Amino acid sequence: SRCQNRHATRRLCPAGMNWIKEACRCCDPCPAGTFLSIPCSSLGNDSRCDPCPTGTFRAQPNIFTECQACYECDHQAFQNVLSNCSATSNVACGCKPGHFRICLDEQCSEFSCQPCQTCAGRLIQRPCSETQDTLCGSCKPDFYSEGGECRPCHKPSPDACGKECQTACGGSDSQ
Amino acid sequence: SRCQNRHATRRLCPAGMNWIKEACRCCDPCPAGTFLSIPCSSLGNDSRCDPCPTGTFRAQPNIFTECQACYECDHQAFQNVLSNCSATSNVACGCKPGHFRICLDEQCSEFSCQPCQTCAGRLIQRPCSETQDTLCGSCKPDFYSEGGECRPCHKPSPDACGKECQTACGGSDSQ
Amino acid sequence: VGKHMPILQWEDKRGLAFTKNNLSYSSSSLVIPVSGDYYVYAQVTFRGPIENYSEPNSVTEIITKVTDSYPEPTRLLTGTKTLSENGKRWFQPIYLGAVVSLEAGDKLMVNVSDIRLVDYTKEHNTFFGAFLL
Amino acid sequence: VGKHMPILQWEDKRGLAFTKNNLSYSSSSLVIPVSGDYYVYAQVTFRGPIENYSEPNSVTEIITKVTDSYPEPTRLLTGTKTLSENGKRWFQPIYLGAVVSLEAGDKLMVNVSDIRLVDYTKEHNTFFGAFLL
Amino acid sequence: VGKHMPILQWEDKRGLAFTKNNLSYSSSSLVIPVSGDYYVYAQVTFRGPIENYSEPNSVTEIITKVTDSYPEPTRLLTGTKTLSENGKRWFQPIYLGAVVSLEAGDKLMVNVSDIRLVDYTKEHNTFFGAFLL
Repeated sequence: SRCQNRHATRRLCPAGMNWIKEACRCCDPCPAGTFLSIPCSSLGNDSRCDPCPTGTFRAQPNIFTECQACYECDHQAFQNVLSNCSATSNVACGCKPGHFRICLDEQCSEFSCQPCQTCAGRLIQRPCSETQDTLCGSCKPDFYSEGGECRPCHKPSPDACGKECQTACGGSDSQ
Repeated sequence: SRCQNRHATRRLCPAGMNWIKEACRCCDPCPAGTFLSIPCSSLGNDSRCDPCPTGTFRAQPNIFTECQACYECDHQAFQNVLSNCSATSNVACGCKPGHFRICLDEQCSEFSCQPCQTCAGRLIQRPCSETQDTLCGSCKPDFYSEGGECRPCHKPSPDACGKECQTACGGSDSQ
Repeated sequence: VGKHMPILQWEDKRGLAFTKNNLSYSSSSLVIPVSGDYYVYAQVTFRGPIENYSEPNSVTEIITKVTDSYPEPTRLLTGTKTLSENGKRWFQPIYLGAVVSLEAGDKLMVNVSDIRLVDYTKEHNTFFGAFLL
Repeated sequence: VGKHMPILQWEDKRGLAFTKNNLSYSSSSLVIPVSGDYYVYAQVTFRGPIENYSEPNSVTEIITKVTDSYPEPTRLLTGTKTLSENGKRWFQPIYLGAVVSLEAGDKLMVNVSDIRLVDYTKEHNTFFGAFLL
Repeated sequence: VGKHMPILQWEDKRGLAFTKNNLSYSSSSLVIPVSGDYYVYAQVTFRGPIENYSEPNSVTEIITKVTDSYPEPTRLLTGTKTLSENGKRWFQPIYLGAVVSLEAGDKLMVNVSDIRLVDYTKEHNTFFGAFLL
């Protein structure tokens, strides 16, 4: 086109506009959620922008001839969708209920969903969240600690009620 | 050649024959064990088929210009040849005597040869086969079970002949 | 031969995917328009663990060629990797690429040992292509 | 997106390295001179353990494209491998390669999950390139 | 340098193997007919355990160039992977590929850390090639 043969270098466009070599002039980019289907012409008509087909998106104004393919959430690996892919944003994935996220690297570009700890017989100090496992506290009332586990008082382990069990369960068999 | 410029589409050939574009007609394929060295001509003479060179094979009638390379058995990994590669069939590999096959995936496209269990002091319930390890049974006569192993009666373990040993070895020291 | 192994399906239009120069994609295969030597390549990222699935001990990726005139597919390129994962999250990419002689009408496809282990979530993790030299 | 990940810098003149046909290298990127389809490839060899660094559980290599007219880089190819090393010396090469459509002025770069784990010691262990089809 | 490492020998005619455009194969090397830039690639699949062989802790593949006028081979591409196998059956493919500038008469070869660990059983597991850009 014209500007090719005059070896016009890529002239700097005003902010928010882009150099379109087919038109040899600066034109408005296509808004987010669309892509450049027909570039603006040197005769003055604007670019034609078409919406991103389903399964693709453009988060920013652009002069691309295609949109980006959406990611998918890894359902078989206990991920679920936090927000669906839209014309202007990629899918956002999290972990299914009862799971929390462990990042594989600092940027968390990949992560795994691990099952949350169940604080059997313990108080929950901090519930499981998207990014952290449950934090279990001390034994629940009517439970006593033995071998790192919390056992219910009314069902003491076979070798009867040791010191720990007595302090926690108030010594007499029935409460 | 002629049929290219008449844009002859790939005409469907009668069963068992193949379209040969050089000849622009349907010709008989080369039989298994051979490959197409000179295609049939439009003037009517047939394809020339040459036998697969050693180390190659063709299991089916074909119009290929070369034969498939035979696999080789992994001798260093305890494999041996069940049947040699022939002009019409690939090599078939199995496991050396005293080894059985463990498939790496469902299709068993790769497998390893593991040494068969030796049922020391035990009866062989099912001998080692190409696809299964030996199945060891209970202790042999004159052997008694101790700590999951079968020990010979006449050489009882240091702490003399326990309960198990007596029942199996008939109680008295010498038979 | 690869044919028992599941065949991957591919996106051929959206995002980074495209076909041109008459190389077309149909029913899971790249269809070769012109006879010649092609550089054929594919990467499959495998990942696990996945729900109700015992740990696999290997993953395999195969690029196969199917020719109308021959009843059996031909294995062109194979990548097999054994795994010793321990229940933790794992990723294993396998890249294959080489020059192969192809005839017009030949179909190229990618087989895998287990389709459930393939990371299908991002187009830049798993891809397949070919170009005429 | 890759842009948070550190960008590798490359030698483009000495040893086996070279640029030609107007494909130039500047500020960590290969600059595309002519629009077209390019085969883009890179291998990064990762290695460890390294001083005062807890064992990483994965390494990632990404080839990204930056276009002047667009504020976000586009991930073209990604290779992620989980590691289960046990304090012993380890090496893990990741090779990536594929055909991508590029515009004149596009910039290609290689991002990695952790630059300290990259084996920069030998030019034949870690390399990056592209050629127009 | 690579020359101490054993050199692989290759099938160049039967099955999928072929040479053309004067690129010839002789005494374990691809001989370059015309100076220029070539995309050179090779995959070696390593496997074990093998008879009376203690567990290797790594495998290495190197593509080297030998030039008549220079006494030492030049390492072009290297792939090294450490292994932590535990006596069980293992497979480890290493793929290498890149553009290198070669002179007419240069010879390309593939060296490996241990030839006994190379899977020689199937042509689609281990392969080597080059093409002029």
